[in-house]
Amino acid sequence: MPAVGGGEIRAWLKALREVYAGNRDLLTALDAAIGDADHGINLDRGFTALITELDRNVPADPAAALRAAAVCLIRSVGGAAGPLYGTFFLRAAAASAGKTALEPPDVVAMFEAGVAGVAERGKAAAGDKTMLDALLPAVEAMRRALADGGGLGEVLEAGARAAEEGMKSTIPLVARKGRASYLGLRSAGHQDPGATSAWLLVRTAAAVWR
Amino acid sequence: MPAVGGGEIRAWLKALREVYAGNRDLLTALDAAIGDADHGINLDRGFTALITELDRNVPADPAAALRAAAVCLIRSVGGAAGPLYGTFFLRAAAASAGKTALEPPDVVAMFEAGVAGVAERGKAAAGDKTMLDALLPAVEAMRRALADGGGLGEVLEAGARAAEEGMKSTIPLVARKGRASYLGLRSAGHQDPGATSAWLLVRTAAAVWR
Amino acid sequence: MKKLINDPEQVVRESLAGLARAHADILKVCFEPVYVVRADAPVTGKVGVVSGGGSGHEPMHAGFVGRGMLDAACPGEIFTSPTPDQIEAATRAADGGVGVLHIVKNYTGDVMNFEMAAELCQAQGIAVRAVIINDDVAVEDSLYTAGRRGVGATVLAEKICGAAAERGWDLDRIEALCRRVNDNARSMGMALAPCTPPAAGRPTFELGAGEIEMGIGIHGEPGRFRTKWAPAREIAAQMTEAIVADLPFRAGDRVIAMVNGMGATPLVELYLVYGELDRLLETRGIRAARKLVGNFITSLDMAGCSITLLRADDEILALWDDPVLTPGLRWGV
Amino acid sequence: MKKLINDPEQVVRESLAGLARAHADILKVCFEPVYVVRADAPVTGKVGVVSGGGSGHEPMHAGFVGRGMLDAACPGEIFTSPTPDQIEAATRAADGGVGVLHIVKNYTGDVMNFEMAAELCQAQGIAVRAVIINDDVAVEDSLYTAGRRGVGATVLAEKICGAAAERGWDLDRIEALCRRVNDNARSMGMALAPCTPPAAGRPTFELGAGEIEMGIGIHGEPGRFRTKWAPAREIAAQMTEAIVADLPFRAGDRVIAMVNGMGATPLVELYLVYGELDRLLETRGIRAARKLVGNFITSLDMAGCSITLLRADDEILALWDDPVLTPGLRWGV
Ligand SMILES: Nc1ncnc2c1ncn2[C@@H]1O[C@H](COP(=O)(O)OP(=O)(O)O)[C@@H](O)[C@H]1O
Ligand SMILES: Nc1ncnc2c1ncn2[C@@H]1O[C@H](COP(=O)(O)OP(=O)(O)O)[C@@H](O)[C@H]1O
Ligand SMILES: [Mg+2]
Ligand SMILES: [Mg+2]
Ligand SMILES: [Mg+2]
Ligand SMILES: [Mg+2]
Repeated sequence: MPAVGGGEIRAWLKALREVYAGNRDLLTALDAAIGDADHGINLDRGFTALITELDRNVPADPAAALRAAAVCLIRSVGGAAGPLYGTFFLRAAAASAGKTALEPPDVVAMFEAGVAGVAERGKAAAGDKTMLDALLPAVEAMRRALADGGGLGEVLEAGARAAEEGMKSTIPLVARKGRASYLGLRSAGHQDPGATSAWLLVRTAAAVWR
Repeated sequence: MPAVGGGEIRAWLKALREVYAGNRDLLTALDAAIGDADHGINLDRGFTALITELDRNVPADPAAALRAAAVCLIRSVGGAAGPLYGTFFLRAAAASAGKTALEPPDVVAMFEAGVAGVAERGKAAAGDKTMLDALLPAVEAMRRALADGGGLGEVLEAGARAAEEGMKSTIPLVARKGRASYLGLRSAGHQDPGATSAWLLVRTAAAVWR
Repeated sequence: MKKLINDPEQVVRESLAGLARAHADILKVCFEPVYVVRADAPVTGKVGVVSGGGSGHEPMHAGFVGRGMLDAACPGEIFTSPTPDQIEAATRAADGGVGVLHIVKNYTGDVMNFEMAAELCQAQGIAVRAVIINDDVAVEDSLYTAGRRGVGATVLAEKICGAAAERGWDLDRIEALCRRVNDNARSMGMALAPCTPPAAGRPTFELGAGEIEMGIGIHGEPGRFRTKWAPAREIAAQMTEAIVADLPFRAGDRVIAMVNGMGATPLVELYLVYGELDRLLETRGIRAARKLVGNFITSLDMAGCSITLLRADDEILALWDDPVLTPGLRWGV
Repeated sequence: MKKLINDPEQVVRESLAGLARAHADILKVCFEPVYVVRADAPVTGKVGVVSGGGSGHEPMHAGFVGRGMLDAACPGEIFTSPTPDQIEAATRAADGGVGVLHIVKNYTGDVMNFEMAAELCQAQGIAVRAVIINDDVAVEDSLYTAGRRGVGATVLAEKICGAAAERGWDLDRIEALCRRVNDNARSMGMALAPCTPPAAGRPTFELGAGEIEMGIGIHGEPGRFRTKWAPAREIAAQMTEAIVADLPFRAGDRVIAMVNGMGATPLVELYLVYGELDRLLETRGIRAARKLVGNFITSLDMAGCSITLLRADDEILALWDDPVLTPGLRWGV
């Protein structure tokens, strides 16, 4: 695919809705182990609301679609994931402002901005056993793939692979942020639900925009 | 045995304590099916208290022992069984007043008086699926056995057999008194706990005084 | 069985000890025999209001002892009615010299024990009147049975008669008031899950994953029939229908409406049920003039709820609004 | 899963609808977005006190809206913190022109959503201060973690700050008071059985027949460690020891002592636990000057309890005794 326009962003968000609906129980079960058993439910509620919103008034350019996503998720997800993913899309929108279509470097910049927003909002760092453990390596890998002259497909594939590894890397970790941190050592041995939904976020972009 | 004195009454009451302790769970399970799962617990509590009492001050004659039982059971059993068995022993004591030892006719008179008391206190009739369905046939059979010239042993044996049949006869009955009556038709098919403890009352007398 | 207890045989006494420590300003607990009495009892010249029954229904009855409600309560063992000596002692402690009302739930055991106690008290010159509460529409009534159980109406009767006593009404008038409350009140309960009495150690009945019991009492007894789980809307409709049809409650009636939790049902569900009930009453032109939602007459850790409606006139509503200061019910002070 | 609900997705809204019908004299419920507000809000010239969080903890928070406590509450979905638009709307509705205090339990989600809402409100010229409640001694604190959870102290802070606002204190002083309450309060909770969120449909964790969870939070999370069931005496001693040692509470301290039920634990057990707690405090020379026993900050149908102690001075005790009129807490009126 040449570049990512408003239509592609909408396609990504709609695909995410399907993906989170399909993984609702998985994400909720992961959250039950070290959280409060609602992560999948929260995301499913949020993205379902988002799709209704997107169908009501179709945003033209990428920034508009991303901002619509941000506002809707902040309104409807709640919990920790709401402000975090909401901030992700808010920053992603800002980074894409004024562009009718995103070239590969713009796509990477969009993810970089979004992930930076998550880090600021949640004040978490790599290794805290959060969604950042999937998101940080993902943007890092995208940057590298882009530098190596990769096209959008390679760039996103690289990001998705890194996100998956980052997600798996949360299993042995002891949580230092979020609800899971209340479990102390007992949080080790479980995959972080947010890192899992974050991997799905990147992987779906790769799948939809290949 | 020739006649029933204060010692024999105490022996009966002590044996009853063992019997109800041993059947605590059975009686409670029967009560769980059509009542509130406490009949065995109630009787066990009452007769345990009674034995402590009897050991503290040993009543001389039958009436004194029976009255001590009445007062103690009324104090400690509670529920429906408390006033009912309490009244049984109160009336039994009255019927035995002034006698140092009870001859077979006196024993039958004692049971007759006690059972009449239960009927008055509870206002139940034969076939209501209560302890009376074991007690009424028991006194009836004792009377007959006595009339047929039976000794204490035969008289009590006859009473115990009739009580057992009466107890079994409660299984198909629909309860018209007590908690079980709240179940309506659902009370059918279960043996009445009070009829069961009443059968044990008579059977234990037969066993101890044979 | 996992419970916050020490010894199954000591639950009632140890819990009452905690009640006494938590509410020394309101009540006193006596142990030989066991009864709970207003801290300032007896109130001379005031009719005493006494109730009691098996424990396991908290806050009823001990939690309703205090100004404007009960002068004394006699808690029996779990689900086992109190004994005559307890009731007698409680009655004596509550007697302000102008008589005592016994509010008795209609259970064979309670009725017989209160009867025996009343005889003992009258023998000592204390004027005692007993009113039997029997508001449970789930039980068919008949001369040949033990009759209907006393359930939710007991809570309302204790509040309303307690207020009348506080106002200085005499025994005759309070007795008549209590009968009026009972005659105008109807209740029905249901269970999603049974309860586990500490001494028994196992649930009082088994319920399948998708089953509920309709028409349960408050002693862990099974109900009148077992049916499939249904949405709260349908369960509330079934109970309301049975209650309204029984009195019957009519358009224009004002009622005190209680949605009571059986012990293990969270408030979020009870308020949802109240919403359904209130809507159902509205469509029938019945007005919920006063509302009570929460755990008032429970069955240990049973999950489920009961609904009680009391047709109320101005006098009953005024008595309802009078100040009450007890551990379980408090307003106006 | 058997519950008194209609549709798992609608539980919160339908329950709030029932709350509104049951307490129209005290509060109003708005649905777009969802928040609960005092019937007479905004009270001009009075600081607004607002709290909120996931639902499933009833009566907290919506049940504490009313005179002398909260001006508004924003209930999120079950166990899910409310969203900024809800919090913003509630804050606007509670603003009497002299600022609004946000009482926020320390959960990442709650903190972030209240933060975003505060930014929105301040942009509109409403003075907002947030105090984070973090009283749970079961969680180790550290700069590198999310820190301690906010639990039982939230109830006490809402009552005490609500009273101060009613007295006309200004925002600075109420904010300082809220921090003082939080700094002097400690809590710990335990579970005998997990809870089942309606939307999830299954228990949030599994517990063996003889096992309990010590150090649980209020969202069905597992606790800090799992251990064998022990008598209430030992469980109460463990929790009290952890709480007292943490502040530490000292001989001569006066405290407000709360024994809180997690939702499915009967009052008979909670009072038994209170008795144990009161005895333990007595032996340490700590005086329970005020007591609260019941369900105040729950976790749906979880079985278990939590203990909260607040070291209180005369001022805090006086504010505690001030009149409060809410569905969940009421006295003095
Ligand atoms: N401070 C934080 N920074 C980044 N991510 C976080 C932070 N706190 C929690 N998360 C992520 O949020 C996820 C939980 O989201 P969710 O269950 O929807 O919210 P809640 O914990 O409020 O129920 C966690 O698995 C974790 O990945
Ligand atoms: N009116 C009555 N007359 C005679 N016996 C009765 C009556 N009511 C109940 N009973 C007997 O009492 C038994 C129940 O006793 P128990 O369980 O100790 O009391 P409760 O029903 O108060 O828990 C029943 O099985 C029945 O045999
Ligand atoms: Mg979660
Ligand atoms: Mg029984
Ligand atoms: Mg009983
Ligand atoms: Mg959550």
